[in-house]
Amino acid sequence: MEMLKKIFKTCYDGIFEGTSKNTKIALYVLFALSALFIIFAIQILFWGLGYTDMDNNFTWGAWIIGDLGLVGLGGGAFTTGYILYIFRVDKLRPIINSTVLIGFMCYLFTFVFLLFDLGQPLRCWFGFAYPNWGSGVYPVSMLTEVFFCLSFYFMILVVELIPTILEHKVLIKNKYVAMIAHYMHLLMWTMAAAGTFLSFFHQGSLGGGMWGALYAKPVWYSPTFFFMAIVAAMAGGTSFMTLMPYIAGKIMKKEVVPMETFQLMARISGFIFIFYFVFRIFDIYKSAVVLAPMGGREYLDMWGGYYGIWMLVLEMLLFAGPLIFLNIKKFREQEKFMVIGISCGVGAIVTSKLSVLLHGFSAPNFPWKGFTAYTPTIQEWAITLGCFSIMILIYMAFIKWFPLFPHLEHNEHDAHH
Amino acid sequence: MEEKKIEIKMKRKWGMAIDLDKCTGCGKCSVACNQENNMPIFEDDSDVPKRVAFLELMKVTNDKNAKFPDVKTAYLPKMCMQCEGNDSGKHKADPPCVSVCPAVATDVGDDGVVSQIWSRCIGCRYCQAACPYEARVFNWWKPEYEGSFKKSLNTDVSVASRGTIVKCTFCSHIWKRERDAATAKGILDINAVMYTPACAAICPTGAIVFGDLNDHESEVSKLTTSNRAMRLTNSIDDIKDPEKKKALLNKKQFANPKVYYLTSQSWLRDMMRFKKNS
Amino acid sequence: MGRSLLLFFTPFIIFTWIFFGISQKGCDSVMQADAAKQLPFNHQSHVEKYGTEDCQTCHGYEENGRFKGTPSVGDCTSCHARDAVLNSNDPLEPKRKPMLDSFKDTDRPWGSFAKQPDLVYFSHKVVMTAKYEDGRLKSRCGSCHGDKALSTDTKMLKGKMLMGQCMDCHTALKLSNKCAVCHD
Amino acid sequence: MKKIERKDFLKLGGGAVLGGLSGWVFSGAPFLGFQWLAEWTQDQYVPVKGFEKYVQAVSDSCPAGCKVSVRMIGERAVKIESKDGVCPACHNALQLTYHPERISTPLKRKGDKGDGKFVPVTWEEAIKEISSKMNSLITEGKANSIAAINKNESLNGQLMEKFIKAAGSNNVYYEPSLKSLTSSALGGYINYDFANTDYVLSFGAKLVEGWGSSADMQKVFTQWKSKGTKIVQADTVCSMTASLASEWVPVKPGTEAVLAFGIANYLITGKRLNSTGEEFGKWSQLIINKFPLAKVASYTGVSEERIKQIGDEFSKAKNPVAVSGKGAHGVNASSAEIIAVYCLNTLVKSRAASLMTNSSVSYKGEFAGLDSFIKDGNFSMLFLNNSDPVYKSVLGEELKKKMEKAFVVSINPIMNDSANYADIILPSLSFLESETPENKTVVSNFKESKDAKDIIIALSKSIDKTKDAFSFTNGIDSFKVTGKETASGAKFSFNVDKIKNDIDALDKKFAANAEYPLFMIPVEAPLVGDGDGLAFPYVLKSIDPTVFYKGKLLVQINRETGKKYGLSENESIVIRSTRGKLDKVYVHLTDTVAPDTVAMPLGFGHESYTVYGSKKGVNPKKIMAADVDPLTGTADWWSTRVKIS
Repeated sequence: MEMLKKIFKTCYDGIFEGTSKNTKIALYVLFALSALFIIFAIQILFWGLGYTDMDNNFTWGAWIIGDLGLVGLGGGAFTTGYILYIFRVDKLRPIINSTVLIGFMCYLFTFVFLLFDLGQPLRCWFGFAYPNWGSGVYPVSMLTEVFFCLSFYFMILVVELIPTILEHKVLIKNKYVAMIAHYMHLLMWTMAAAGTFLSFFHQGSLGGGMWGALYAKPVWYSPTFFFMAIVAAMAGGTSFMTLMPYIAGKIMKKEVVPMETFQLMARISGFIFIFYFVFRIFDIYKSAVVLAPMGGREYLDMWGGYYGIWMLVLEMLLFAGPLIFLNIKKFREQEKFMVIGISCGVGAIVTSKLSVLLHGFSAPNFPWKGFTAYTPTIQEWAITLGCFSIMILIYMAFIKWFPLFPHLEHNEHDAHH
Repeated sequence: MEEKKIEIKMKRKWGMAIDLDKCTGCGKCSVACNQENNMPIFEDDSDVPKRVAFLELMKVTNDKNAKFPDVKTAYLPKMCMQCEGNDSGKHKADPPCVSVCPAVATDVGDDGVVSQIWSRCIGCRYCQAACPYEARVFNWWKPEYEGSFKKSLNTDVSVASRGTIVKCTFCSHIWKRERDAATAKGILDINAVMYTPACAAICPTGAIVFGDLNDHESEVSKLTTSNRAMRLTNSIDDIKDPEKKKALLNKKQFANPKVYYLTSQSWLRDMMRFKKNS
Repeated sequence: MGRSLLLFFTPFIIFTWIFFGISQKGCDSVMQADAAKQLPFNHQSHVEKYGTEDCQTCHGYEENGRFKGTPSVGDCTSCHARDAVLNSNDPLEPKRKPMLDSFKDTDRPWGSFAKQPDLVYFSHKVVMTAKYEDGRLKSRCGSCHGDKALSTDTKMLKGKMLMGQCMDCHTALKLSNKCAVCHD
Repeated sequence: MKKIERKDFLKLGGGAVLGGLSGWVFSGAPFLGFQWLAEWTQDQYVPVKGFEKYVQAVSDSCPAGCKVSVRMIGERAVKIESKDGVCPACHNALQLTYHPERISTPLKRKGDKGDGKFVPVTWEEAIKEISSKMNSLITEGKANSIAAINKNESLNGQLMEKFIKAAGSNNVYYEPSLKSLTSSALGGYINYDFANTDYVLSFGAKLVEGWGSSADMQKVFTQWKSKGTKIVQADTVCSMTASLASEWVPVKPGTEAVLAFGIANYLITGKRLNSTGEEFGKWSQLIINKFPLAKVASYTGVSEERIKQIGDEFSKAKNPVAVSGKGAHGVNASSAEIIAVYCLNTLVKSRAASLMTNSSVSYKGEFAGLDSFIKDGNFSMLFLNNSDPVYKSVLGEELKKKMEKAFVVSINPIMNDSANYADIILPSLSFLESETPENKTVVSNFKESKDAKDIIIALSKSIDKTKDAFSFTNGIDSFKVTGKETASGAKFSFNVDKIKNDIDALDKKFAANAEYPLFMIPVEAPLVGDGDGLAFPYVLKSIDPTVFYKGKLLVQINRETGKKYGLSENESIVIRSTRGKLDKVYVHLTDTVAPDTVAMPLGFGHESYTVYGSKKGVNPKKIMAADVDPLTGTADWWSTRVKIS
């Protein structure tokens, strides 16, 4: 008992030592959410999905929204990595560790969400053991593709993350560790290249192709959705990768990443957003004019109920942020506009993912049926928010104990002298 | 001579025609289907979107567009439509649900029936999202059969576990049963064996007709080619110009279901399509 | 070096052998290799003495084509009559078997080795009557159950059937391997 | 030999561990274990296999006598199939047979009535208790205070009637059915020759939704379709029958009788047609004076031209028939309505409707019908033969109170609302378990339950006075004495004196009512019917979401009316009538019902009808108008005025 108390005390001190009151409250909330996650996770895994508000019409819910968002936004990792390691834009170096960590967590929790969404989590390996590959080179099922690409890319992210862990101030003292970390950094471009290659597939499939391939559902069917999702991930991902360290810096009241890196990231994001916007407009136009009528539906009729056309309008409004504030130098160089820009960018991507799912499932399949609604149950909320809070906790832990922001360490080191 | 008969090539393509002018909505098909396919039993089955039943007796009214007393009511028994899809050049013919399954748990049989093997199913529900007819159901809860209800379970249909998708397979286990019996009588030709699914067998007005669509003499073929026949929400059927239709079919896959609804009531025909701007 | 190898491999080999044995024993019991076989049966002597090569004599079919599986004691007593002689000089004459006395005619005191899972619809009749164009049977009992005719006991000859074995045969015979052929 | 060092131990240990591991892997155990894990998590129930056979059976519990073929696996019945059509009750018999809440032994009440606490007793004890009570009543000369309520006119009902009559009581009642209602009103039930008609005029009779002999009606319907028989349906809601009919005449709620008066009026005055019924003159004077076409049109909402057109078509058709009895499984109509509609048949000399009587079923008790018996009757002993009057009757609450004072015996396979108030419950069988002369039983009796026929015979043998009521001791022999159907000899009478008050009251019924502005009418969901189906889980599976959804019972209200009262879809409302209120009902706005009408699904709101049927929704009969009809002795379900809030 004494022993337990001691361990608890050590852990408690280790975590909460030297934190401000606000941070403490935030940490309590995050830990509470994580605890809820564990409780409800057990319920869902042992007693099934009946406790969710998903049903035979509204097949997927909060967790798939989480998946789409996480993968879409985690896409910033491969974009940043690619630009840094392949184009050798060294200005991005200060942000890469954070980017890789966020990417890693996004993918990790995508797996977690996917696992919860399976009715038979114990059979998850069937996706690898009996893939629906068909006879061609390319898999028949988009989900098969997601299974494989996601796993491979996740492994790459693990490899990319290892140097960050190895550079821990205790570990790096070991000469072998230092050597491994050094060479891994040097060889990271191969990983970045492979990661980008793989990312293209699963970003496309999970984010878009998966929905675009459902040819009998005019709400989703769109052959170009696959490619649009890749562009979306690049655009929104870079915004997200900028936003996260920025928020961290604000909370820590320290310059974790130099402003010029932020600026560059924002510029990249804004630039890709132009492409994404054009692509999205084209996609809406094509759906409305060609694809929906082909499936016997009127495009605007498919929008209705709780998740009506306002989602599309909101998405368009949010587009304005990155398009204007990130591309025009005058605005971008003002910090507040840059933040608005990247936040709107993230918002636009999240809204589009939400509308894919909520609007897609709520649209009736039969003419005499109305739009359906989806209200996640406590279990779904707890697991979704619990995962997010665990992500934040991991991020915080890395900030505290690992060299997530080399720039910060560098500065502190200078200050000492 | 005897050897000639042993023909392994499948000639059958099962299809169904449901005459809505004859359907009185009595619900016998639903009970028969539930009984035949060992549908799970729950104390309160009123959570309709989570209900596990292969055959849904859908009440259709035109009261969205019409006012009393110009309204009409019909019951529309809806099961899996056993879609075929079509060869669009880019993709070979496949039902909407089969191509999406990540674990090959669902497949089109040689007789055109879309099978679903629950023991292979991982429960991702992607096929449900893909199905335009809401024909696939998921075992949200563990299928329960309280007490002595277990005694009324059919041995030909296995009881699925929680967290898997199940669906109507046109009672194809009855076909296997009939094939068995035929073989015992010395009929080895698989194409000589006919069967009737539970819903069609119990229908008191003969509104549900089941048969072979490849056999042009069969009743179901005659019914499905009549001008009363319609397929639910499959809007491509409305395009009469063959050239245009062909072009469309080359552009995109369509569900192409094998269940036909027959009706002479124009309001019901309208209800089976998404009307423009309604 | 040699000493190291010796030190390593001696326990390695011993433990491989021990664990292999234990695990296999465990697997066998899980796979019902020791399924309750309350009555011994000599397949070989029955086939030789009475020329019942046809397995269907005991493992027959119901009227509707379903396979009966293991016979009932009634099938035994139809030859080994309950009131027959206990000993006779004629080796071909079926004798009374006292071990049958404790069973009713409807009892089936043998467990099944190769029980199909519930979701498999396997028809012995359909498989066993399928013929090639030249009239040869496509499959024999032995194809799946091993050469039971030569066995002297009720032990399983071939291991537990897995779906792959069914599919191999179907592929070789150019039969459909669609799921719904066997599964519901 | 070198000394064994620490490093060597590592080698030895490593070898052992790796060896064990490889041995384990090579034995195949991990793969088998994995498969076992997968199978274990699937955790599905495997039905017991057995030899498949088909067994033929004839139902002895439904009046139609459905013929079914039952698929058996070993000793288990797994499916009911039928080529000739089967009624919902017989179709559900499999679920009844294997119902987990079957009553397995005779039960004796323990605790207060309605508590639902029972203790098992033996058959001898149960019969002895009943017989001693009954014997003492008979010897005290109170035989007439023994009563019985039958579910229907099947053989069980006939035996029960004979038994009670033999005991010296006249109080045998039937749950209101088409036959019982028409018999009471017309002196015989109507045998319709639907196959040969060419014009069917139905007054709210939902012909294809379970009305009459439902299996036969489905057959008849297909014949009509193929022959092109004209079906004209007067109905307040757009029912399936209305939708499938050639013409639907939408009438205001409860005014079917008035429409019949109007048509009769037109046929008598306009077409100079005559009826042979007694008191026709008196009756025709009454309706001609009281119901001129203009008034009929304003009451029913059907235009005068339309009434005339229907009258013309009806009289000109070769073999027309007018059908009364509103509803589907639960039928209800006032005697005025039944007489008025039958009058139309006599006016056109319809060959398709003839009055019949059954030699074993009288439908005549001390009181006119079930509801009047509940209202005015007094009984000290009551037999419930598979019936559920507490649930089915509008006066169920009154019956409960009377049952609390009386000795009640219920013969039932499963619990129901009425059996909950019984002193003794005797478990009976589903038809699959009972033997008929043609067929053996399909499955063996459930535990200690017995055939209702045998129970009734055993009861009669145990009572001194009824010892000789039956000449046989075995239920199977009772088939020999099945009642014979014969054409009713008696001439039908309009009974004007008896129904005059009711006809006079119609004006008041349809007058604008400021306090209760709306009409509540009953509607039925497929398979649920009048509530019998609700105990069966596969019936629950087919209930449409517009009737019962996520535990909420929905009433259908016209959109315009909904707008008038500011109702929105799925909103919770309270329905009030003079008799009480129903809460926890929810609104479904649909134009399939007439304005100012609350279409309330029947069959829900059981109190104790197994776990599947109980406590789902509300029972509208609790607040239905309880004016008992003088001839049929039942309340009119269609004249309830309500308000909503």
